[in-house]
Amino acid sequence: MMKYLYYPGCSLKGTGKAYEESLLAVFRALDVELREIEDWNCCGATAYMSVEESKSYALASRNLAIAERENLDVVAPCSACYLVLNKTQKSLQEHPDIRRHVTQALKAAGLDYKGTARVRHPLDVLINDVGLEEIARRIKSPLQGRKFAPYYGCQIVRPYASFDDQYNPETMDKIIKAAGAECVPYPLKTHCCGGSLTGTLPEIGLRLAYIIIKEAKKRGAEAIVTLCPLCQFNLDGYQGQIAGKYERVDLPVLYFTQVLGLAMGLPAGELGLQRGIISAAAVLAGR
Amino acid sequence: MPDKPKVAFYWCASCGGCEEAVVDLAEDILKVVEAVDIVMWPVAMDFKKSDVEARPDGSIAASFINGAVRTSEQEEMARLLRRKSQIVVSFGACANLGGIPALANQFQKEDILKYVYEDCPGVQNPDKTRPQTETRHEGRALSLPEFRGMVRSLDQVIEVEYYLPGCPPTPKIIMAAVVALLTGKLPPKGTVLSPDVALCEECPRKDSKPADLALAEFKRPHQVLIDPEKCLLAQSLVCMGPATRAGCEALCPKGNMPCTGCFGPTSRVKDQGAKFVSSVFSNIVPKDEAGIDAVLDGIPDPIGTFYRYGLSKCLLRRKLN
Amino acid sequence: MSQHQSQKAQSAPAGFEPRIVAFFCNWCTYTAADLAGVSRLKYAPNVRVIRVMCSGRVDPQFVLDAFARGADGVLLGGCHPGDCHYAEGNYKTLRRMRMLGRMLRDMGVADGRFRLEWISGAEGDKVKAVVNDMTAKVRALGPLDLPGKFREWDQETAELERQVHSQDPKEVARAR
Amino acid sequence: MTDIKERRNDTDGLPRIGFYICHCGTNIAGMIDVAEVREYVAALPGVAVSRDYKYMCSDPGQELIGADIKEHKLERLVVAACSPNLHEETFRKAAARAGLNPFYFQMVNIREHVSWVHEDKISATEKAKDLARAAVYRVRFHKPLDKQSVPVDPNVLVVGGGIAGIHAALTLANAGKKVTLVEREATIGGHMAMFDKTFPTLDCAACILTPKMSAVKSHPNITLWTYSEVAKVDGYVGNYKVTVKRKPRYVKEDLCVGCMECIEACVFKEPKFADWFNQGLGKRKPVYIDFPQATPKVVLIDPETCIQFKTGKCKKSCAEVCDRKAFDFNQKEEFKDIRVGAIILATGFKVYDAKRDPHYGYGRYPGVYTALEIERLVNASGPTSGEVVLRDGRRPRAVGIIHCVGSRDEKTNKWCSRVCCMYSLKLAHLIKEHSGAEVYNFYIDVRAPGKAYEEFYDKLLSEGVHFIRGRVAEVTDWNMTPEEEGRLVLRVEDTLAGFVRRIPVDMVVLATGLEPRADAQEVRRLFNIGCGNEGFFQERHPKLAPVNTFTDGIFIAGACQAPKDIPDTVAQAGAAAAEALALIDAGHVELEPNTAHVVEEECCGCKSCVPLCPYSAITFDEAKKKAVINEVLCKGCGVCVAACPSGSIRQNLFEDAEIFSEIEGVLAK
Repeated sequence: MMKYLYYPGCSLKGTGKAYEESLLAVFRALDVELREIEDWNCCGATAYMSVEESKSYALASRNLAIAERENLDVVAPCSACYLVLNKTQKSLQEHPDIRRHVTQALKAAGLDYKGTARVRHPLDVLINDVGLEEIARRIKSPLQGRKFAPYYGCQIVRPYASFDDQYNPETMDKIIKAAGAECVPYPLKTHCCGGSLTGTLPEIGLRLAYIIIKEAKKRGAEAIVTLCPLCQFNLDGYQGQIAGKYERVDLPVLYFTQVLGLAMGLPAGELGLQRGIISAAAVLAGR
Repeated sequence: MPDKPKVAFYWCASCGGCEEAVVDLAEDILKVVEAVDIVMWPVAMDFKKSDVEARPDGSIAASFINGAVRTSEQEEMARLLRRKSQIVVSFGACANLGGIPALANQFQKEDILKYVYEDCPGVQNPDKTRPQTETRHEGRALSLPEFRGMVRSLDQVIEVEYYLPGCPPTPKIIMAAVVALLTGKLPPKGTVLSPDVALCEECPRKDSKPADLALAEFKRPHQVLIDPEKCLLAQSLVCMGPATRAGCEALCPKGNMPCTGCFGPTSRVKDQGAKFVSSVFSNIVPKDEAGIDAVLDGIPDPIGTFYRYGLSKCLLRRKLN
Repeated sequence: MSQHQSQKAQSAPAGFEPRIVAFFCNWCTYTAADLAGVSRLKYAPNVRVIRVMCSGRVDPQFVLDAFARGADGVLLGGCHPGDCHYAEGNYKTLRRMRMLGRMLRDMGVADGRFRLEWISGAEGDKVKAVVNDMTAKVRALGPLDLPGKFREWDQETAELERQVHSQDPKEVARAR
Repeated sequence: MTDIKERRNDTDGLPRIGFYICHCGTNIAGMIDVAEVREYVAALPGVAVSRDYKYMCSDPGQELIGADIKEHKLERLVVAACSPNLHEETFRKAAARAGLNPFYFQMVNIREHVSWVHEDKISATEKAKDLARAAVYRVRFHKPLDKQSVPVDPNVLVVGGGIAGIHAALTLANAGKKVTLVEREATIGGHMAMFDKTFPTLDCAACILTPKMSAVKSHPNITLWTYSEVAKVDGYVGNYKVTVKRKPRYVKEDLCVGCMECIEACVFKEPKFADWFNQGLGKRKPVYIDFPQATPKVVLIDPETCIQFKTGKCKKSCAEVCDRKAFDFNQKEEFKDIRVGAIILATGFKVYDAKRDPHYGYGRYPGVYTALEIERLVNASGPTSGEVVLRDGRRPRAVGIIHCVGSRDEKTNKWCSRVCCMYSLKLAHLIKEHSGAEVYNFYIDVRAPGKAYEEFYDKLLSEGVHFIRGRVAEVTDWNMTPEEEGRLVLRVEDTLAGFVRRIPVDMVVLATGLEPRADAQEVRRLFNIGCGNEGFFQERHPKLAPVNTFTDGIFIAGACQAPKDIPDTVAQAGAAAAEALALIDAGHVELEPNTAHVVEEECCGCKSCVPLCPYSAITFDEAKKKAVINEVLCKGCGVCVAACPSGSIRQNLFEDAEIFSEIEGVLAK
């Protein structure tokens, strides 16, 4: 049985609860063990990184140092966590002064960072460790005729693109296709969802989110499928305001793990499908 | 009848094998004894240091001195014989190159003494007593030679005219040297009395050496079932033959063991170990550092391997610290 | 760390300037050193370059001999892997010098004293960087001074040499 | 000057050395105390004369040396001056003129390696002394040597049949030299044959190229081998032995007259397979010819698509219709050996693969083309007979040309490909002319440094072609306005206007850059030359030896050396031909004497050296059981010398004794 350490980060315990539920359900059903890292803390995320870089590294590396005690890869489903943890590893490897600083900080907590743990995205694990063949074998009720827009967001491919193409990522497309559904040709895969601008500069943020949703809908997608809890929240949560400013769009925004779970025949309730602000009922209809 | 030439034999830091080699001359030894007067040979005859001291300087035709030089006593005897002899022949690998004793040059004197008198398993020495050069006992003074900081080849202590290589030199080259001395047909001073070409020349396995060795690993003799016909290097064994002077007629390869280099380098080479490394390692298979290192790992003790007999003559002379 | 450094600094006498012997291949590293000159790059004056056609001409004996004759460091410069003017000479260098590196370590020659660098004919700035870096590191290691060590080691035999040579044979004979 | 010693016993029986230190104006004397070095060296053993002079390389400087050699019976010469790469030869000749063997000389580099790179006079002077002493110690061991002179084979091999190779071959052939021109494809012509017009004059590429192609074919001094590749190169300057692989065309070249009736007769009624020459925009049959003016005009069969090769069951109507009986389905590849004195490499470039920039959508959006595809589209003999139409037959209303695709880009290729700006202008003009479309150029900056190039740019501006300065972020098909509907949109920051724009177009042209050929590394190893960091062949000197390589007798021309346009390529090809001629017409070459040799009586026959030689100069004499070095093949690297475990190989000028004494000298204090 494949085993990984699981670093949820804050999103998967909060706004991204559906992501956690569906991820854990799918991995369980695939006989892949995800064990939550004990006593994990905030990854530092982008906000902290832009305020105080060195503390941010120390924060992130604490998680890695704890994870290193076990000789397992770390799965970080949230794009922000995934990016920050990877960036931390890279910086610690390349910059001895940062490493020194972090080592000192960790020492105070009785920890030591060696740089041995690999930080992986669940997509990477599904495609490269589990394999599409195995996934296909587990599909019980393929989502025949369903059309989705695969939306990756920025942090999974920028600045590093460790397991997929930077401009035209395709790993999630493959999962969606394995689930029996269709991917609409979608050139906005890695465009900005509006990010935190929806909060700070709503005019720009909303417009960006609107473009993403409108184009998906125009291309015949019944839902946007994403892998990032921040994108999901942005695209799902602001459709009311978008309706006020532009037009009604009403497009569900799902996690790829929910789509895969459905195709694997897992019950919708276990996949958190009831949690979306825009109802996924249309997608579930006829199942 | 004129006096027969006087000859001395002496041993310094050595195993006694060189003495055996002289005895190994078998019947020929009688011819030698007939032709010369032996005036010193601690292993076989009862002469004293004072007997040698009493001889006029330069009165001994030739002294054959084997063994490396580790102690003040060996130094003193070497110098004494030098003074009394017209010709000094450095006899055997230890005298020529430092030999096996010189492997101790990888350690500091203090470390050696500490190990031997304190740390070595089986040693019971709670007072940490060490031998002293001067001891007074019941009013009498006893002295022991000084243990020097390093092992030296004979020519690092005294001037030497000729070298007889080998561990030990073979009867054939000893006899040839004796004949040359007796007949006065002597090569230039400083010559090693053995062919100035590498061992492969006389090795029966020579033809089986492939042009391109391209070694991807090294093995030690106990790790392989050695093919008795095939070039030993081609069997991934470290055979020092190509970097070692000929003259032994490939005794070890004939005995199914790789050459370990006891005859020392040819006259063109200053440092046998370095030269061997330059040769064999230029052509190992990997090109990347990790791959190269993996091959090198097959030789866990490079100094002991490439300087088995020659550490005193390594250009660095000893481990520095 | 700082303690370690101060120990090193203590072992190096004040004003110590290391002498480093370099073997540069004609086609890449020697040319790069020429280029550094033409570009008027300034670097430490501690390196003395010996020109060889290929780094593959450098016999490990040369490295040992340079140390034995008083070099505090030895630097080898060759073409980058794959760019050797003689196709593969630098790979041969790399292989034998990696073994030599292990032997030097075993013989107590500190790591930074022997260095192999790939410097192409276009990398005058790398000559500067490498020379400066190596000079600083060897300076911190202090003098190697093997000729001095050889003299020091041989002092222990000097006294005895005088004694044996001063023995008058006549006196010796009388004593008997 | 100081301290002239008149007799050999003044120099302790050592060879009498003359030492000269050059001021090089103030280049050396400004940083090194030359008088101090002179005095210091004068006192070294063996030194009979020690002088300094303002410019040693000047005629009076050389004459000074010559006079001293004669007057003071000097036996060795040491000059401390600039790099030996500059003036070693000068002083060797000065020595030779005075009757001293030129190799009794050693040069000390105190300019490039000392005065120019150091700032402290005292330590610079000390370093100069150390280096001078090393040379003095070393030169004692020098031996008199002769340069070996070998005859040069007058024939030349030209590799690559693009415009560079064609021009070089014709130049040499016109000078009366026998040339073999080897081309990998089935026809010569290279990339230039694919172009429609050439910038800035807009003359038709075919009109100026095809006469040269047929001149190659008909020239009595040129042997043209197309569909062939160099497989092996042995030998050395003036005497190369080259093995050429000739791939089977399945048509006998000497019998085919190029009537092309076989193509007509092929069982495939319609052309079905993507053709290479038209960048896959056109189709061909399994039996085909690349283009009407292909040279030689000989058809060939592609076994990958031919039914006979795939099933063995074709009625072979092609062969039936051929009254010359030129078809031979059993043709095999052949290897031919030729001997040449010089080789010109003109292997050209590879067009950047636009798929490496996925944000430009090449391969994803049918409306995105590479520039080379457009060359074929605007060409009258191309797949659309010169009509600028999209893949679906529509005529584009607007066309965007993106500059610097795969050039000047940190992520792909950092270099400027030099031709893309100009060909983009040319294509803009041609597209506008052929289709009347609005044309937008998206550029970083327009580089037009050539004769009449800037004027051409001006002309385009006046023609109403749009220029938007900015790097295009993406080519996409999501749209925001009805105007954009169903079209491609280029998103770009217009850095002159200062805002982000969306420009809808119907056709996008990617101005792809020039790259080294995919097999440039293998080719350079084959010919033992170097590549720069970016992978183009390395010239010996960027300014003074731009067509020479570090391997004597091998020259480079055209875009294999770096991206360049046709005029520069032709100029370089002519230069390479002239260099080859200079080599050949000299009749012989002198080889550097720094070769290695095995001392037979010292060699034990261990063969350690044999595999180390990259030039197979070392062989094993099975009768004598000794290694032997062919000194003509030896290039003098010294790898075997360092590796001979019994020290039985010597290298002239780099003997162990010479290097050990140099080490001793540099460290003796």
